[in-house]
Amino acid sequence: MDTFTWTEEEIDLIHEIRELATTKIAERATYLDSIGDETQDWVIPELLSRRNMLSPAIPREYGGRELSMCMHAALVEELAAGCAGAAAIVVANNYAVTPILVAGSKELKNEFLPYLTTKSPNLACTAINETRSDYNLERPEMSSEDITRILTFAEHKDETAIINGSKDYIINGSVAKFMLTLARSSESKQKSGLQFYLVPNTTPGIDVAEVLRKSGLRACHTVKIDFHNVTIPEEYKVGDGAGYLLLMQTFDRNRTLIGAIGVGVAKAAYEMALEAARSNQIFSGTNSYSHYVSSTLADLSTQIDAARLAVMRAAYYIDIDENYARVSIMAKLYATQVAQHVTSTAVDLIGRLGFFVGHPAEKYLRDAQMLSMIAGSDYLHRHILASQL
Amino acid sequence: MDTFTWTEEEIDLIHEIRELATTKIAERATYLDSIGDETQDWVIPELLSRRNMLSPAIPREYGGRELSMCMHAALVEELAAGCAGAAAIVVANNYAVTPILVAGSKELKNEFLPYLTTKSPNLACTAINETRSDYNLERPEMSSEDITRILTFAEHKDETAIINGSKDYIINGSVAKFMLTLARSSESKQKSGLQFYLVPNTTPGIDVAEVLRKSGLRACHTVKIDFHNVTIPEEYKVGDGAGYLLLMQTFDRNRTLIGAIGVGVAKAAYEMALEAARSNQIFSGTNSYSHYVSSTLADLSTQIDAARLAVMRAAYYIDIDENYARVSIMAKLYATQVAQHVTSTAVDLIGRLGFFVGHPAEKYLRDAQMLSMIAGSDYLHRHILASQL
Amino acid sequence: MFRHTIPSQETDLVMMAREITQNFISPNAIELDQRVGGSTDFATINLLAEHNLLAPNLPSEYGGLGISHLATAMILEEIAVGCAGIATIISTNLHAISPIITAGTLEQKQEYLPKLTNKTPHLAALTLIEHKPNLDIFAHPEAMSISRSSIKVKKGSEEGCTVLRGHKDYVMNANIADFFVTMYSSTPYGDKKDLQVIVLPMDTPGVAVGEVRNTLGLRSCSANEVVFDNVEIANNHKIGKPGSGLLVFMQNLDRSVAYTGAICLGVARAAYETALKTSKIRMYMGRPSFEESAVSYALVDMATKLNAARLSVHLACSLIDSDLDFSQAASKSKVIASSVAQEVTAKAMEIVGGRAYLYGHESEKYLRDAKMLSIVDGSEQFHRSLIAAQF
Amino acid sequence: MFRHTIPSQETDLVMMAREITQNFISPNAIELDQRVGGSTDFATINLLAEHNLLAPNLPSEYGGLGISHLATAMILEEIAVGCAGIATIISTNLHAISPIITAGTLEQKQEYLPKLTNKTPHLAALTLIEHKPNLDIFAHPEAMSISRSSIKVKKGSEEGCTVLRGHKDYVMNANIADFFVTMYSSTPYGDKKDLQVIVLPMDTPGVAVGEVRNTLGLRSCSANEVVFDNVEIANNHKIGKPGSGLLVFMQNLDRSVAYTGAICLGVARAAYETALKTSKIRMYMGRPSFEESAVSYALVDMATKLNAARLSVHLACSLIDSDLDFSQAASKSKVIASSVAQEVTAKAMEIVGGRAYLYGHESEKYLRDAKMLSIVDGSEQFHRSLIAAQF
Repeated sequence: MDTFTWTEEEIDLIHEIRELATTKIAERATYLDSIGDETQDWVIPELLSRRNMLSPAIPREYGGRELSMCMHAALVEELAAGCAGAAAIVVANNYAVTPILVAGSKELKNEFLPYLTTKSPNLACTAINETRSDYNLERPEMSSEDITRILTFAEHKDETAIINGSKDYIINGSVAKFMLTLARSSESKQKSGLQFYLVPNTTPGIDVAEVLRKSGLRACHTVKIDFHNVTIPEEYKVGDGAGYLLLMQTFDRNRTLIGAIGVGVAKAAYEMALEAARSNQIFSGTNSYSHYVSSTLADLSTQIDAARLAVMRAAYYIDIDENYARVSIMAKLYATQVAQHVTSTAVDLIGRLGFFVGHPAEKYLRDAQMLSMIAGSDYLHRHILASQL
Repeated sequence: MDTFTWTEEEIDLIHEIRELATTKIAERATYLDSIGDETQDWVIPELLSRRNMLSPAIPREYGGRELSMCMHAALVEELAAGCAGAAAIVVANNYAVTPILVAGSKELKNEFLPYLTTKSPNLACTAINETRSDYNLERPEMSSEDITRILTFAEHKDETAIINGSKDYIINGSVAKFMLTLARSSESKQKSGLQFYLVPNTTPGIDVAEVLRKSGLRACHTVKIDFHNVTIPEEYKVGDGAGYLLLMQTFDRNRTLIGAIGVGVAKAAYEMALEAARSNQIFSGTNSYSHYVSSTLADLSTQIDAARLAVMRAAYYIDIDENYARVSIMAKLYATQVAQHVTSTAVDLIGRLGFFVGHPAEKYLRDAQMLSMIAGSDYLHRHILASQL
Repeated sequence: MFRHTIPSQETDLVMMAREITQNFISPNAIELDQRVGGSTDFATINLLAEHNLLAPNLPSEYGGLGISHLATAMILEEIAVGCAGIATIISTNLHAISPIITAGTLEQKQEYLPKLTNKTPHLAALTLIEHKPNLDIFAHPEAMSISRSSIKVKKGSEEGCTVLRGHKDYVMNANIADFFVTMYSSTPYGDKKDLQVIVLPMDTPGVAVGEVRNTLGLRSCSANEVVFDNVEIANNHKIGKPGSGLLVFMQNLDRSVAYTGAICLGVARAAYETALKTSKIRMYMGRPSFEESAVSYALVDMATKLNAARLSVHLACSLIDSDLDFSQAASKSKVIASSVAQEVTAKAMEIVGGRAYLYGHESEKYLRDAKMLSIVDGSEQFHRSLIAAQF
Repeated sequence: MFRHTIPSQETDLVMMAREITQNFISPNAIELDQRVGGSTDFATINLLAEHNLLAPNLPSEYGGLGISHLATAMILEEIAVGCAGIATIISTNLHAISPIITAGTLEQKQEYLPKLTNKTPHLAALTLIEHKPNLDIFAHPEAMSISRSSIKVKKGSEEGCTVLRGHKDYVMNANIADFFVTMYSSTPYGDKKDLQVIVLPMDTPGVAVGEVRNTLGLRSCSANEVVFDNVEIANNHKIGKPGSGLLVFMQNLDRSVAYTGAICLGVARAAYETALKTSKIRMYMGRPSFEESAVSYALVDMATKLNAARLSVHLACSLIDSDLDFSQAASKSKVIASSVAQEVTAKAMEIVGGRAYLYGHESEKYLRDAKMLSIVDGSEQFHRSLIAAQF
């Protein structure tokens, strides 16, 4: 029986992060949620960097914690129970780190990974999505467009790459130390033309074009960025020519962590509803709502457990390098849906107070909704998974 | 305010049919359900014919009750509360009568409609669906096939029409006095080539190819029929050349009645669950399940009311000849889904006994499932409705 | 009741409401939603007052349009398509004056009702249910607090006069109302028989509007705390006979809840229409997403449910208009409209995708408004209990 | 617990079960379902006995394979893919012997357990809960009858001996079992403390198998009435200490319910696979219906939920195997597996369309089996209560 159990140190770390998440992080997050996400706040990144939690999957040789994906998912869940936006900051870092770890040169690793493991906080980001001219009344001639339709272009000249284009929905983007940018390296419109470039934020030509004000996940600052003749050394290519595969791998792996955020938010909402019911003596035999409330909570808890199992299985498959694409999509889809259902039901159970700004239940609801948007819609995930049935 | 209210006579008729449905018809239906649907039983048709209820929409001049669609739907709901299969017999008759009423000649009406209004029971049917070679691994070349792909062919020769082909899912088919058969009257594969023919059951060449044994609705006998050189006078054409429009109209109008069957089954299941809860003192304050059961029942009752409103609105639109295609599809979709949800939940509420053959709740469950199949799948209805959004 | 039609002069009013909505309400809805701290759109309120739409079902003797409940619901749906919060300001008016209409004295009617039909807007607020202002506590207010009150009551100096101390929280329209209707219990945590509904001018000595409460949705309809500091309640402020409070409360909840149902319909319709429109222009895998049956069939289901909910709301209103038994139908209309609105707004966000999740996109607002509406005038679960009480 | 693996010899057994299912169980499933009146497929039972699969988790000292709960659940899922009724025959065995294993005396173990591992099949029946045999009455048996018994009890002639009169209804495996496990209350409608679990050979004087009960689903696992006509219960038939009945019942329900969850998985998987296969060959609007995203996305959701349910069932089994606290996980596995099975089988029927609704089509059987499983070993609502009892 290959049952997975945590070591004592791992359990200690989980408890430590839970403590951090539900106290200092949650407190700051509530404040950030109330003021909106116009600016990048550094309190949460600082709290995380002090525990070396900004990118805990980075190997020890670069100063990281070298966590397994299982452990990573467990900690992201704990962070998300405090604040889903804080967890999203860490996951965004991991998105950026993944291509470097998988396909980056030793030099790139040495140069950039340590930024994310120092005591003073640094962030990283991926610039992949593009705002498309999707809102077009006329049906385009070509019907072969797909998710990898990338218009940002990198021209190779004199051992440099010059990047032009525009990228959207970039978490951590405004302050990221470096940016993993997906661009076409040739005129080819095929998937093979895709290439990741590591763009340091000091490079001239990077402009924050728009700050995205989000309905939830406001603790993670999100922007749109324009690239105007952004020129980097050619060595900052990550994984020469394997851009599409690297992209898929990055998404497949990190999708699991989005699922973990879902589990964390759902857990927080469920525990709040349970606590509320307890402190209001709903479970005393005489309350006529007792059976209704308790069986609703039992259902929520059943679903949260199943979602956690789905996430953990995907994480485990990644750790042992089994085929994880399918299970990671399932984990993301299921956990996101559970998070949305649980947070909405929790508001109902908590009652009128849960509907007011400042009550955590109301924030959980908005945060959970956002999970359908980051890293691709549910429709898109179903589309990818359908091709693998 | 154009509020619809029943007249006193209408209310009396509704009560009369409710009484009939929940006593003699329900009793016979339980028996028929237990023996399966291998043969055509005449007890229920006889009970119906005695009240002139086999095709109550037929105008008075042909001996019918000339009911409005609203009244028709109300009575079908009552019949279905006793037995959905009995209601389906009546609805199948109305499917057959609709093209004649809409587009049939005076002679056809005089000759055939009175069969369905006599004291001795006669049935009618429509032969429209065809068993298609759908189960085909290879994707066909032509992609323009649609629901109206009819392969049955009628050759016109010497003032006769000679019909060859095969029709499936024919309720009342094995004994129907006459059969409204949809066939192509020309080589054209276009919709314009469709034509309804009235085929008397005495015509040689009609063979029952298969008796369909159904999961539910067993009180209505259903067969597959082959046509071998079935020769009828040319005058038995119904609505010359307007076959497709007549087909659409027949479906749009009668779809509402399928919705009414759904409301009836749902009502019966709901009332049984309510009665069971009452007789078991579930609603006494001390029962811990009280709130859970009662709020579940409240939900079911809310949905049944909404389904009835949707059906009645569609019926009313038909009566005042407003554009009813859209509302009749909505009525069918909504009522069918409500019926399936209510009957399944009723079994849960009634508990273990509801799971045993012979308990009405178990029959309601199976009957409600069948409603998704007759007159086209839910997917098909969504497809048609989507084109009208 | 198979179709609910209204006379043509009422239809004209509904169409006028639609026009006002398109021209004046919809364009400002997002901005109002994003203003922090309960600011009020007085321009729109003025406009509504000008058209006598702040309480359109008031009889003409009080200056109202005297239109049916059904037409009023239709107007609320139209306005809610543009902004559910504005529609809620009106429905709060209607709910507040309902006890006065059904149980008030002629003097009370003549004093308060004409305020709402004045060209200069005067609004009404309503606060019947109490809330514990403790964020950590599970407050199922409908289940717990109808018959409970933390407001301290003592006998006043004059005969029959009562003095109140305490506060009510989350009072909609409080900061803009001329008068408000509330309920107290003459014995703390006492019997349901001790409940009393009263109407008070906002400028009654001792009444103060306290802190603004920010809400998940319906933000253009502000909610505040109301503080009672030794407020003397003279007998002519009491509505209904002594001890009739619960009856008055329940009766008028039934009369008003279908309006909230109508607002749910408006939000759901707005979300559906946005999703439908977007699906026909937004590309997904190289073609408009509407051409994906996963999307178009989802829209079909949304439209189907929305229609079933609308019929339920209209039935409840017709029954009130026809003076038939409406209490079951009213509760059912809330249950179905509220749950359909929540489902439709969530699906709509999924269909719109991407930008729908950004703060300030209409789809995101619809979701919050629909969720918020689920608690207004009693949660779904509370209304299920009311329905079940008649089993 | 992130993945639940089993040793390769257990994997071989699971694969063997799959093979037996494909070759011998699936081909007869429809026919068995349609036979009226509780006929039993002895050929399959013989085959299962031959492979020692009638109680595969029994320790080897009693002749069993001694495999883990997890592997047993996997085997049950495989068999249920072919026929949920046959799988239920096995799970009924397992549930029946569970009280003997956990609370029986050594003599009881040695007498009864080896019967199930014999090459000649001997089965066990189980009837713990009572049912009122009145079709018109709402019987929420789990909520009402655990501690109630209509069986009349009187003192027997010998010391400690008890005499039972009455009947138990809907007893699965009754007509084919060698022995059965049941529960009675020593005082009618008495206290939970008066409950006693017993094991009795079917040929005990006074015990008679009565009428066959036809069920909505799981028809290849027959259910009968069992009549007690002055049955003397000697002390050596009693399981557990006097008054331990409820504890023994609950403990073994927890140990067995994940097996029913595994059977739900099997039914759901069969329905899903049939729908997937059919969607790729059935034409809809001129192309395989799988190419409609409404269909393929529905299949994606089915697969996703089925996987989440499977993980929950496997977790419960692993916890039992690891001797950790499993009672919450066991109830949760039933709740999720049973609701997923009902949802998946209904959606599958819709996807298969047309023929799926004919009696004798596998899809229609899956729906009935899944619905029936929802009540086996306690309804979802009952298990929600168990989960909630620990809040």
